[in-house]
Amino acid sequence: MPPDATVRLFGPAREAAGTAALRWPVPPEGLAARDLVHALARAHPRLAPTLRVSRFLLNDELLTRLARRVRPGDEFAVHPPYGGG
Amino acid sequence: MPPDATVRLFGPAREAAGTAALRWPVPPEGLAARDLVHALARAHPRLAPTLRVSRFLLNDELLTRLARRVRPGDEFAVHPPYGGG
Amino acid sequence: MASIRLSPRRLSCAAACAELEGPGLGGMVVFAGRVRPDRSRVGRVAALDYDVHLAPAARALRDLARLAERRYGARRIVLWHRVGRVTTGEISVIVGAACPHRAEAFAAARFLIDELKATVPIWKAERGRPARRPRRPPSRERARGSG
Amino acid sequence: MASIRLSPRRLSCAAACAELEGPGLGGMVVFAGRVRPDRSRVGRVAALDYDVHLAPAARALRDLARLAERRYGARRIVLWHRVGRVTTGEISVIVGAACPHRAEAFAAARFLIDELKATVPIWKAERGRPARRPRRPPSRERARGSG
Repeated sequence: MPPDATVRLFGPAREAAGTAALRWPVPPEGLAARDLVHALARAHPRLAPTLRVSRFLLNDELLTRLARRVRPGDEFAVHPPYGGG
Repeated sequence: MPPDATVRLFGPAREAAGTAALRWPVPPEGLAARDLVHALARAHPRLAPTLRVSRFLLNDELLTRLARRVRPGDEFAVHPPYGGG
Repeated sequence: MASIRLSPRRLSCAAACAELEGPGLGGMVVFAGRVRPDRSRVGRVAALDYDVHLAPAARALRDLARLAERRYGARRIVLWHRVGRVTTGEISVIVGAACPHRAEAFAAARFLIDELKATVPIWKAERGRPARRPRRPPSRERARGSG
Repeated sequence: MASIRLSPRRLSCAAACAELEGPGLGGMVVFAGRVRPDRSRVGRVAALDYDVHLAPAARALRDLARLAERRYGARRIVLWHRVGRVTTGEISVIVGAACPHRAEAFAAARFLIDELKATVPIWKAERGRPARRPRRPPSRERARGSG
């Protein structure tokens, strides 16, 4: 199991961060999704406005509670408001 | 100029009369469209109910006044309610 | 630009799509109506016969296209209808509209088919086929008894 | 029966029509959305880049298809979306529905495109091209004067 989680950034989040994915170190016992989002906003200030309007997925499942823990090897996805078509 | 007018029957009118067109004698000075319709209903009783709900065209133009005269050589069309598609 | 067609030839949805192409047209909607094998008073419907008063129908379709252009900003329009016999499963009518935006394209296509049915001199008559297996086939005994 | 596609390949309206055939389906509606060369903050739009979170997007499209089947009686559904760069004039999305009657087919197609835009994890970003003729080209004189 790798010591990092993968953060995937989509749409405007990807444009703001200039990358589609980040590796993010998380402790073995995990990090609350809420704390991960705050850490991301601090590390990438241009991402902060997008994070405030985004939803988050943990391993492809929509997170309804941001208390859920992100563990090493997990995939955490940032979904800004959708806009296909 | 032939001595008859042509009566064209469409859709349910054609089905009721069993024909798509009739030649109908009209005097040289013409016959009011209203009188032509009444004569058609008398000659073809199965056509009468359809005639009551139809609109009429004289030489491809919708008749708004049934006092208009149908003359020899004219084409008089019976349009039951439309139903394409 | 409108494509108007009243013809006994088969209609192709793919051909209708091709008529509606245009780089600035962000939304296009195509509707195709197909003859269904419904049960009706003729038994199972095998075909519809479409009777069309051609010159007034073509004029009504052109008027309809102009109205959709004005009302919905449609820039490409398709108004195609079969004439004569159309067998079950075949397409009898195609309407389509291409507009700058999708809401107008949907509204225009809906308008075109609704108005076509209500205002264009076209009539349909159902043609059936005999049921392949009648529910109560006359038995030899019964036929003899009534003979 | 739903055809779901998320792919960088070109979309064909004709192919979508073929997916929607069925003898008992009296009405089918196809919507295609095309990338328009709008003016925007990137200048004239030359392309849209579609970013798609594939697994959740495919799942959302399947859910959407099932919902349209239940709600509108749609028996054939198309839900196709391009992934990656789509240049101006090309089709980025096609949705379609075939139903026994036309009102449901229109409602289903409208529902599919509206919900696709609102609930499926797809994002677009505009890509421009430099204007071919800038409005105030730097003249030789001005360039010298400012040099």
